[in-house]
Amino acid sequence: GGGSSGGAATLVGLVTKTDTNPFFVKMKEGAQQAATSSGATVQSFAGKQDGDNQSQVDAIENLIASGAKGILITPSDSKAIVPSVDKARAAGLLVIALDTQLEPANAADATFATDNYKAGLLIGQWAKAKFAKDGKQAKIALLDLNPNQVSVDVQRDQGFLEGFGVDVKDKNRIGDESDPRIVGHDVTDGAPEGGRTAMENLLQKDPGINLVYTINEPAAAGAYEALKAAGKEKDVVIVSVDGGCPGVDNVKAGVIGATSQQYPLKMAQLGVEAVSKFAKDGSKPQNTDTGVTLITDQPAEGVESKDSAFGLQNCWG
Amino acid sequence: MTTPILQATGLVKRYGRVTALAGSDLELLPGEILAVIGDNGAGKSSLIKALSGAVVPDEGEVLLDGSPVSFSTPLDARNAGIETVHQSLAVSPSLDIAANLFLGRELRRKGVLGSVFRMLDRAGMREEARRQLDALGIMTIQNPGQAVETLSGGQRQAVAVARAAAFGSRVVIMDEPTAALGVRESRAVLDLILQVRDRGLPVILISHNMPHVFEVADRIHIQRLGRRKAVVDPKSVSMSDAVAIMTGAMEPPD
Amino acid sequence: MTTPILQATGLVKRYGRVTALAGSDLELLPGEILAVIGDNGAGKSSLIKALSGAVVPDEGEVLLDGSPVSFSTPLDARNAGIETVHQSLAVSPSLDIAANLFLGRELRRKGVLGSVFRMLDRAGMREEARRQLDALGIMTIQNPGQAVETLSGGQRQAVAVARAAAFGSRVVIMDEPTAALGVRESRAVLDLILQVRDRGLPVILISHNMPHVFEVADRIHIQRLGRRKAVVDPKSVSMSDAVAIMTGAMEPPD
Amino acid sequence: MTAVVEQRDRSLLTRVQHVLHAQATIGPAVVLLTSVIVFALLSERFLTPGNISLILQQVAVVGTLAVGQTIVILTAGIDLSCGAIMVLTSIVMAKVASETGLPGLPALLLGFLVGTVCGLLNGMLVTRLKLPPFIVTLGTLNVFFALNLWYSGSATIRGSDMPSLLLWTGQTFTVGGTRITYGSILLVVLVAAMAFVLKNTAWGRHVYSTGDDLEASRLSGIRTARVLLSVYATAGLIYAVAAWTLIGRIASASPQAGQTDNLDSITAVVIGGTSLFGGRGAVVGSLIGALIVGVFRNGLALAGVDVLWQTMAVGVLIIVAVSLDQWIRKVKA
Amino acid sequence: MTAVVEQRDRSLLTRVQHVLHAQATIGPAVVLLTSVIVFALLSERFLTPGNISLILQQVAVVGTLAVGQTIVILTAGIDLSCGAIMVLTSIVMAKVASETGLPGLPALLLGFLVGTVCGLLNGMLVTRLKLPPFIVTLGTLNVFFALNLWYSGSATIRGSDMPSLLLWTGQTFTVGGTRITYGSILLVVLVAAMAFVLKNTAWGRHVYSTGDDLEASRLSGIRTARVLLSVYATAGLIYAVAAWTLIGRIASASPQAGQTDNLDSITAVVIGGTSLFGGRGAVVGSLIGALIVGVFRNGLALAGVDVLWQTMAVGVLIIVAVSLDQWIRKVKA
Ligand SMILES: Nc1ncnc2c1ncn2[C@@H]1O[C@H](COP(=O)(O)OP(=O)(O)OP(=O)(O)O)[C@@H](O)[C@H]1O
Ligand SMILES: Nc1ncnc2c1ncn2[C@@H]1O[C@H](COP(=O)(O)OP(=O)(O)OP(=O)(O)O)[C@@H](O)[C@H]1O
Ligand SMILES: OC[C@H]1O[C@](O)(CO)[C@@H](O)[C@@H]1O
Ligand SMILES: [Mg+2]
Ligand SMILES: [Mg+2]
Repeated sequence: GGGSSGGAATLVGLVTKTDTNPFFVKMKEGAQQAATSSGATVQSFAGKQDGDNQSQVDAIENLIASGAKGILITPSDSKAIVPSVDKARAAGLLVIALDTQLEPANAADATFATDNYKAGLLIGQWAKAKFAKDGKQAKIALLDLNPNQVSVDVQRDQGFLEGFGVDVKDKNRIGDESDPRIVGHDVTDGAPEGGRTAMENLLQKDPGINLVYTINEPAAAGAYEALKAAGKEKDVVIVSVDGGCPGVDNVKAGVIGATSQQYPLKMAQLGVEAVSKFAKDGSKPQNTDTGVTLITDQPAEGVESKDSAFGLQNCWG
Repeated sequence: MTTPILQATGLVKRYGRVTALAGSDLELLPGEILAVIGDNGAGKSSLIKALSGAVVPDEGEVLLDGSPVSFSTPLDARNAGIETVHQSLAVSPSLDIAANLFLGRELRRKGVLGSVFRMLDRAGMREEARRQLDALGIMTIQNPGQAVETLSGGQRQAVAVARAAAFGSRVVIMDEPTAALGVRESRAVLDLILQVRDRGLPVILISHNMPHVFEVADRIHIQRLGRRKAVVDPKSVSMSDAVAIMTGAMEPPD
Repeated sequence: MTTPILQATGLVKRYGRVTALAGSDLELLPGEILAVIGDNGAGKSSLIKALSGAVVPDEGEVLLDGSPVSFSTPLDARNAGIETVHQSLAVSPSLDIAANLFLGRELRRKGVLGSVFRMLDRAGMREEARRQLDALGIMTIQNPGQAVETLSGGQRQAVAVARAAAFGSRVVIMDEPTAALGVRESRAVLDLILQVRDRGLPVILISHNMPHVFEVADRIHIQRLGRRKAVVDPKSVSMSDAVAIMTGAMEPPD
Repeated sequence: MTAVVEQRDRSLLTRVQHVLHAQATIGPAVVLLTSVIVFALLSERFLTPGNISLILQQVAVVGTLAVGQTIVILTAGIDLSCGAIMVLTSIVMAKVASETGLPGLPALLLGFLVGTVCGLLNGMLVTRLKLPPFIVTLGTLNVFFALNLWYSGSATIRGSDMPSLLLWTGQTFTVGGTRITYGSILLVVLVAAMAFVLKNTAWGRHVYSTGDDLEASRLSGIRTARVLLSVYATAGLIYAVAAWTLIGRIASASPQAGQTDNLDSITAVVIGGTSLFGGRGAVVGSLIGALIVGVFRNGLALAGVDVLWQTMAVGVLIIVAVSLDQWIRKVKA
Repeated sequence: MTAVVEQRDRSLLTRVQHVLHAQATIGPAVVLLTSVIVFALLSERFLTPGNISLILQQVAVVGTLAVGQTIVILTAGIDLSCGAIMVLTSIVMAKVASETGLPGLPALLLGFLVGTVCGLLNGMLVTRLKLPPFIVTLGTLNVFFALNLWYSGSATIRGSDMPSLLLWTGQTFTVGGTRITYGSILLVVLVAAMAFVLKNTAWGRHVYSTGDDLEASRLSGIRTARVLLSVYATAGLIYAVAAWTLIGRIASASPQAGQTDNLDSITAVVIGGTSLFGGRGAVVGSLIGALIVGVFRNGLALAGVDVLWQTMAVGVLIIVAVSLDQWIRKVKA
């Protein structure tokens, strides 16, 4: 880092949910790369765990104090962070939400993210087609993020269910469905440990589970271990979101049925470039959908997808 | 016969399977020094704990000036004018001497500072502490603002004794106040006990030191196996007889 | 003159601003009971702590059988055959009596169980403890498997004393071993001290109890203000003179 | 009692130690001052009024919690549930106001009540069941956190749905061009008031004495159970004040907040020189302790140091600051 | 010493209390048994071999940590850094093996070494600086966590990149149709070995005695500093074993794992009847304590109870279990 001398390099702040999810590690890399080419400096911060809002608040303030020109943030609590974002914008900083929308979305100057609803929808549609083809009755477990109803969590979960043809009732709320095919929801903190325990708990509730939705690939990896320990890994279809290299490997190995690939590097690169541009001429960027691709080796009728070979070429981390 | 100022009848106190007091009586007459002697574990401390509210007896009655009282906390006993020096000195090491002397009965400032802001009268307490310590002549403490933890064991003992002597208005109880003290320091405490008695205040003194007991006691209560075995007159019973009764080697004269 | 078995010269020990030992000497002759007396805070405990490795003196020298030793832990002193009963009883309340007796020198099982698995010989230690306690005749403890925390203060004292007496091979040191004890229990400890001496082991006894000191001591070391003020013979000096020297009221005879 | 042999110290180090010893909170104060100077040299942005005000804002929540934590620790207790009480009360204040339309003041007072009751529960478990405070609060931490999730339905409540009084602590006023939040002021006032009470009232003395030696205090006629109850209840009330500051700070009430604040508040107290064994310490020290951590985090961030090294620095800081403090205290008066 | 007046107890309750008192870990065992019976009645799926094996798997990591935590707490210490040591060592094992291609065994041993060194560092700070263990480990917790972030580059290492030995603890074998992980077996073996050592060796006795009264033990000729050092180092080694179990459990090494495991391991120890004041307790109790928590979480989940209420239940459990245990202990032999 640096950015102590006024005027030289443009200081860009990157505030991620955690320090440890490969997805955010990749973001940091992307930001760093873009910074080197556009002559900016990146300073990054992270919460202590997914859901840690306070550390992000402190990070924003410290960045304002450091004289940053803009902040790229993946909000841990998409609602609670808004007032701090307002503060940053009022201080003249450009704030771009990466990966996860703020609530309301227009609280940020722009959002560079996956269309998370679509990411969910794709895996839902794929699963629906697969189960229809196999003629199986689904018993669904949903491994969500945390109890906080964060935008990314709600969008993916509800997208998946709608894709699968479940009546989601309130589209802004996880868990208010009454479809008998749903065995239950549990939270994972988007991490392997949480994924495993949540999977174990839901399996206890109903050992007949055969379709598992996971908020992200770290959670999916944990869920898979639980299934394996229970000897059920062969009978269950896992779908996920992320498309990181390990995840795509898992698709290839048949561990994950399908995953919606995201592009974190792109989010961060675009973010840094946008801040650099803003620092030069004051122009503000537009919202950007960084794209999502369904990766599976078992393509389904009517759902556009690419295979794991494509996935591996485009994966991160 | 004069009514005892403090009287206990049939006190019972059990700790789990151990019965520390098995129906113990006690009588303290006005203006006397009553020594309590007995083997280790005879229930001496348990007895005076029951009298001073430190423990609540399982059975039995305590009478103060002839009327039944029931102390559920040490504060109750203290409010009734009974001051106690416990075997395990009850002082607060990190507080200073004056604070310890006034612990639980702090003086407040005059006026609104005291009544509204509840401010302590630190200067007043120090001065008063200084006065008390001087009056008792028990030791030459340089500075009542000194923390008790910086005092030697003997000096701490002295603070505890001074507190009891200064505030006792009905009864002063001392549980082995000289056990850890040197010859000179023990002497000072014995003198203090006599001084307190001379002020008209009765004293209960627990001690294993027979010469001390026989020197100052007006009567000797002999505790054995959780009961009062006998009360003897030090002028008419010899030291060795008292010890023999205490250890069960001899039956008390009747 | 015989070489002292244990000797200290010019010991200095400071605690922050306080000088507990200001150049203290000590000499313990073979087979004798040396009493150490002095006011509270005179530095008696500090002196024997320096001799037993409990504290490391800032200056001065300790000689065992004429050769200099330097104990940096209590274990060093113990390994040299010096056993100590400290004023603050060094027992482990949650362990049983046998475990306390053998603390730090546990017996191991015979064979591989002991050498490879390092298993304790619990039965052996209990039996040995039973034997030691019986031999000392100091008390009738029902069961060496009883936790020390269930014993009365006096009984704990006895365990500590028994340990020192049982394991001391060169010197036994006792810091106020009877302070908390009743008449009978004190008697037993005094008898034990004499018994240890009769086994040929020299004893250092710290006590505030002058009758006890004059009864058992062969020589009396008088400590004052962190220094050895005098060593007197209890047969030729009176109790009151010893106290006078101790308190500074009288200069020692030379 | 033999007079004690005094002696003049020769070494400079020992002399420094003595000077420092005279004033209890001087150890932490020295650490704070040193770190401020170092960071000021590292970055010219550090000592600007804006940044100072920022640090004050950032420590406001943990600092306020630390005031309550201090009195608990002074009684030889510890409160692992402080963060959970704070979050629960913040949710109660915010949700009651936003859903039932209760005006700000009663909502605030209700929150204060809830905090006090939570603290009282801790105190009752400590005094009645005679359980170690660590265990009691380890238990109630889970209970309060679960209540919070249940009552909030896990949903964040936005500032825009609340009466403005609840957000007042986040409002700023300007002094000499520097914006200061009312929350920071609240903290300073609270510290001053608590320091006054601890030092100048019988209650304060009894808090110290109870922590110093519970049984001795009881035998001296102090109603120790009552002292402990009042301490835990007061701490609960203070955590509710922290909840108010928290709402103002993030302009919302989030059921997920405050999860690391338990250890953070203990860290502040400990760096501030209060002994975990009770009976020794001062609330001003805890404020300084919170400021030290805040200064480090902020200063390192300004110097462009990664969060990772900030975490490391806090760890080292705890050990160094407490060692230093212990070294200073080693001199017996 | 006056003989003590004994008396026969009349009340049934007191008699029950006495029977329970005879065996130290019987309090926790009763709680465990009761909860197992209740949950078995609530759900017929609870007592199936598969579910029992699952509970064992779920408690394996925290249970292993609790073994190390127990010996630390027996010395009147506490270890807040256990989770951080575990994560750091898991990263070291996994990263060294996946990046340098070091085979499984040396990688594992290297991890054990790192864990031991971390523990040793704690022990040295506790014995040399004479700081309270709470403060030391509060500090090192941050240090180890930062080291972990730094060394891992914050990246998760996947199981497929590791030698299979590191994943062995997650492998299962089948006994009578039930799958059991080697990690669970490792835990049981570890508990048995530690229980043996604590009970039957001089070292074990010195651990108890040091925790009971440090100064008394030192004066009795125990090298207390050495005992403490060995305890913290052994605990560090055990946390490294927990790291192995953790890798097997999540089939990866994640730098963000184990963040709540500090308090969870303390919870297990405390529910298991070991006193936070040191000197009293047993490692078998801690295993039972971990199982109690596991049984509750699993049983409530089976009964379809929300996580929220599971959290609440754990809170209540801590307080009830420890109270019960204290009530049983109140009878003096
Ligand atoms: N808090 C307690 N818990 C359990 N047992 C106790 C407790 N207090 C006293 N006892 C037991 O009660 C009996 C009487 O004890 P007490 O302290 O009254 O004796 P004492 O006559 O004062 O002895 P000493 O001369 O040693 O002070 C002893 O057996 C003692 O162990
Ligand atoms: N650990 C310590 N820290 C500070 N001061 C100490 C310490 N130990 C002893 N002192 C001081 O050193 C001096 C000598 O103490 P010491 O215990 O040796 O006296 P003593 O002769 O054994 O007294 P007593 O008869 O009361 O046992 C006293 O002023 C005491 O307060
Ligand atoms: O925990 C949820 C987070 O995890 C990710 O899927 C990356 O693994 C992010 O896109 C999302 O914000
Ligand atoms: Mg007694
Ligand atoms: Mg002494």
